[in-house]
Amino acid sequence: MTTQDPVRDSDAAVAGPTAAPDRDATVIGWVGGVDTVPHAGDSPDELQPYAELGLRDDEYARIRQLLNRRPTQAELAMYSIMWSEHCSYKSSKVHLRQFGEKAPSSDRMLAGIGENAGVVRVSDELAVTFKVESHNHPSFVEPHQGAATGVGGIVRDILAMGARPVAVMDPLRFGAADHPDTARVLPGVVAGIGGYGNCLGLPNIGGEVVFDPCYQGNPLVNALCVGVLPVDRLQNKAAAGTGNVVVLMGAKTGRDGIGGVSVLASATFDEGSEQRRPSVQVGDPFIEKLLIEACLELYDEQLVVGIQDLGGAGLTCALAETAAAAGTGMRVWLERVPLREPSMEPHEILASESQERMLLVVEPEKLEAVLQTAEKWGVLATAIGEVTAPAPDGQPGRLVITWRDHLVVDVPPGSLADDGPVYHRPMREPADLILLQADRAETLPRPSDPDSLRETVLRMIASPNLADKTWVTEQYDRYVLGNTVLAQPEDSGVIRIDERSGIGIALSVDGNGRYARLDPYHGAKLALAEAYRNVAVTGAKPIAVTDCLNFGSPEDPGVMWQFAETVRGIADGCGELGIPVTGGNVSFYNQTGAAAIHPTPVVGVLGVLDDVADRIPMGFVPRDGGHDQIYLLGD
Amino acid sequence: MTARVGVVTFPGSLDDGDAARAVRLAGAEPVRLWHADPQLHGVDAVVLPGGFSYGDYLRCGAIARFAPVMGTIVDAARQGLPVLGICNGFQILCEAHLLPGALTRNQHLHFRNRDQILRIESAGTAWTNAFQPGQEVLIPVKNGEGCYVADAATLDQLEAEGRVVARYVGNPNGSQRDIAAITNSAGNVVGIMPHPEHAVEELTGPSLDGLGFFTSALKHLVETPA
Amino acid sequence: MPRVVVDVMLKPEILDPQGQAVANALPRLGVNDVASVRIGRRIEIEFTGEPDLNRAQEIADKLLANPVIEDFTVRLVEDDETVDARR
Amino acid sequence: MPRVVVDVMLKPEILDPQGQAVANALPRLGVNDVASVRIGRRIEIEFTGEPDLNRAQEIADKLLANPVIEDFTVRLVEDDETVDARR
Ligand SMILES: Nc1ncnc2c1ncn2[C@@H]1O[C@H](COP(=O)(O)OP(=O)(O)O)[C@@H](O)[C@H]1O
Repeated sequence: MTTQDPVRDSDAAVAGPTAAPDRDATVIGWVGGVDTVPHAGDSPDELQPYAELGLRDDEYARIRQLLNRRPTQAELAMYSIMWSEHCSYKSSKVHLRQFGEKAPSSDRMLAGIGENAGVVRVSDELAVTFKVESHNHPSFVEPHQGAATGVGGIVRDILAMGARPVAVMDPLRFGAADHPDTARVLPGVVAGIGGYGNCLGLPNIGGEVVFDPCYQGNPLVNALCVGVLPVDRLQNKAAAGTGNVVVLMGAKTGRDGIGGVSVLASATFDEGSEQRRPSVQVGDPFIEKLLIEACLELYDEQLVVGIQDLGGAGLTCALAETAAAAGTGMRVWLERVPLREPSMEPHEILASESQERMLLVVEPEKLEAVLQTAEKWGVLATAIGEVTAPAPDGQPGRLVITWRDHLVVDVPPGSLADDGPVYHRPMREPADLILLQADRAETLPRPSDPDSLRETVLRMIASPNLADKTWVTEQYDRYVLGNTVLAQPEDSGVIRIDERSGIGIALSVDGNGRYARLDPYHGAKLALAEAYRNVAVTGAKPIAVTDCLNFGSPEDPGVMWQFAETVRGIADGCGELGIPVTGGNVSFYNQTGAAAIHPTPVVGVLGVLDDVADRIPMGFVPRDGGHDQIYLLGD
Repeated sequence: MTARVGVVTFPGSLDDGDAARAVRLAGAEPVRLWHADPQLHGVDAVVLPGGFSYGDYLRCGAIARFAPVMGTIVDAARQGLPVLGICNGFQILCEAHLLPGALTRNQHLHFRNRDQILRIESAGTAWTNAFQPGQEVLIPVKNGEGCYVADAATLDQLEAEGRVVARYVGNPNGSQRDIAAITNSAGNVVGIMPHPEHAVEELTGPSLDGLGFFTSALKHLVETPA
Repeated sequence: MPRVVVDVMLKPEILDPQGQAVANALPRLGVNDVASVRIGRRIEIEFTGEPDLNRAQEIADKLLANPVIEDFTVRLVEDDETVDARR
Repeated sequence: MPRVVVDVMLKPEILDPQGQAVANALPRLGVNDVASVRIGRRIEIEFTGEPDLNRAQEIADKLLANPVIEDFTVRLVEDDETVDARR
């Protein structure tokens, strides 16, 4: 197993060993005993398992200071989630700022970093949103479901911006091709990505399959989704408007991926405590498809004020972020959340990572229409709360959550969403780097006669990293939606996004962990340049960048240095090329014991074709029996 | 008057928009039909599109068969309404017993998407009269459960009655007797596993061969007295 | 509360590629004494009230099994015989 | 010859989209008294010689069930209890 942040992995759900769940958890046991705000006030000395939840001493102290009391169990769960590396970007924040600072100004950008996904304008009427995200650790634990829910998650990010998702891509990294565990992980991951994407009706237009022993215990499953929206349909997540209704739409909430917070149950209620173990999230692409159609209908009929997907941090994140974004407060009745398992406790409901859910903010007079649309598409929609006023002094409102009349949460939403810890982690160039760099390719023996040249060529084309990827790509639907112009094995995926005008977009994702290991700054720039070239050679004009930064533990100064260099490289490269980073994702703790993966920035570049019929495929097409000249550009 | 061809959307239909586009490119007017609405709104023919109706969780097409619109379609098909089931639509037609046999998990157990050569075996149906018997066409195939099976007697009967509409040239999934498409005995209901609606535009398909299926229906409608 | 279990298996004459794949993988695990493996579905139905075998039979017939390729059985199972209870 | 039957079901806390889809479809068939449907796999193993429960247990553990999300039981079943015999 991988060594992880004890509780929260950088990309969400941590699954644990098999366990006997208690199906019929004795409700009587805890209803009376549920940890409330008044009780927390009365019992300041109660011991809380904050360390097991991944919070440091000083972080816990800060929570107590913020609240002027100890947090309730539910609050503690929420802070531990929101202040995790995954949600708070506490180690990466200080570096990622460069993306904004060094970015060329772009009048195309309608939404940037900080939103669910970046949005760029491609014509007067149309905009495109795209983002790449990781689902690495869950895909190691349960390859099929881990990868499937990775696709599901990024699709909801795109949906939340107001866009119809129109294509996906999947940059993948596995351990050695001939390692027995790769035979478990790779087919599962590919079946999961295919199963989810195919069932959603999203063409897969490209990706990567790379093998390297450094990914043996830490395969990388990154997923990219791109969506299209009319410029005036852009949505945002702010829960604006006092009195508006907070609606949860989509699947029921179960104990999916509550991994981390399950310690709360065992720590407090040892009675009959077969521990509720973490459980794997299972995706239901059919529900997600219905969710997409329902949301698009809601947007078109202008029925929602704000919308946010439920991702890794579930309801906690969606409630905190929507309220914080608007500066409002929010009042939530937690028992209204439809549950798959009735015995769930408040902190479990708040932490659950059940898939295929969205949070909507709706004006009261439009609630009925929203519920009807949901019903038409056969998805659940439930009013679970309302937006409350900011404080009279103009200060933000509070997030107040009750559970069967017990007050279980009362916190400032911003303290969860925005005021998490920020670290300037120590950085140091890895000690072995000099040696690695000294071992130069120039010193390798060169094939010097026809036989050894032949042998080298054969060895190269037989290498898994250069071999044909059809076994993977044939499992993906590339035709659905009828707009795929170029896909595997082309350099970029190209799709038509508007049948009338013929506007198209090109997308490529690239990364090279071996380059980045040798020199993270230039390795990152090379990944960016490769994706940029791949887009440009189709005839498209590159306009925006997304990136997924896959690294080892940020607590390792060597890894942190690699990370900082990588970010600097991408930011500088974007500055030089004149295109902005519009969004992305950081995945830390991809590490087995002390051994981190190669630093692996995966960079996606988006380009526009004003007329997609002008795209240039990679095959040479002899025209009219003529003999075209072949030129090599560059050195 | 242009023919009106209905395209049904079930929850989980995915290629409904593509089927509608293909109908339009073939020169007819696509009419979107909704699974929960039993009315056919006066359409002259119906396409059941590809996708994963109801998630296709139990067996592909097993749940869609019970949609209100299907009751009407089954009755109309028995009266001669041209019906084309593509992929999931084919599966639904089998589950609804408008076509014999069943579509099962691909023998290699994988979803497979590739450009596939088919040989048209019967040009006598409402959906293939634009082709010549023996003609080879190139059309994408994409499915996880496209392996056609039926008992030997049924297969023999299909062969004897000329109801095998198309066969794979290079079987992608283990289908018995390389069957890619079949028809009912009247020739108005056709189920096909590959996707003609994905081969209707130079820009996006491997060929334009798919158009023939849709123009066939128009020709059939013109030639068949109402 | 007892449940109704519907077991659905492919008819013997229908090829079962999944079962075959498992059977083929067994020798690699050192298992050489398995003659055949067949994989079907097990469906557990819980009723709101008393379990209703006839009703279950009807559901199985209409929806859960495809008579062209599958056979099924319907039976009542006490709670302690179900999979969860055995853990 | 008796066979070994391995029943594999999703753990109760794991989402079962299949079962849910079927449960949601039932009212359309006029069935309103079903509380829940869970769908798993039934695997029938025939041995060349005497059925071997321990061996079957091992196969189930390694190959048939995914311990991260599934539970299983292994049992011996007489021939007349199997699905085909009931036809
Ligand atoms: N996991 C994947 N998903 C989808 N497409 C992929 C995947 N892996 C590779 N491809 C596609 O296969 C083609 C060949 O990939 P690759 O061998 O990596 O080519 P290159 O080295 O030119 O990027 C490309 O079109 C790429 O997008």
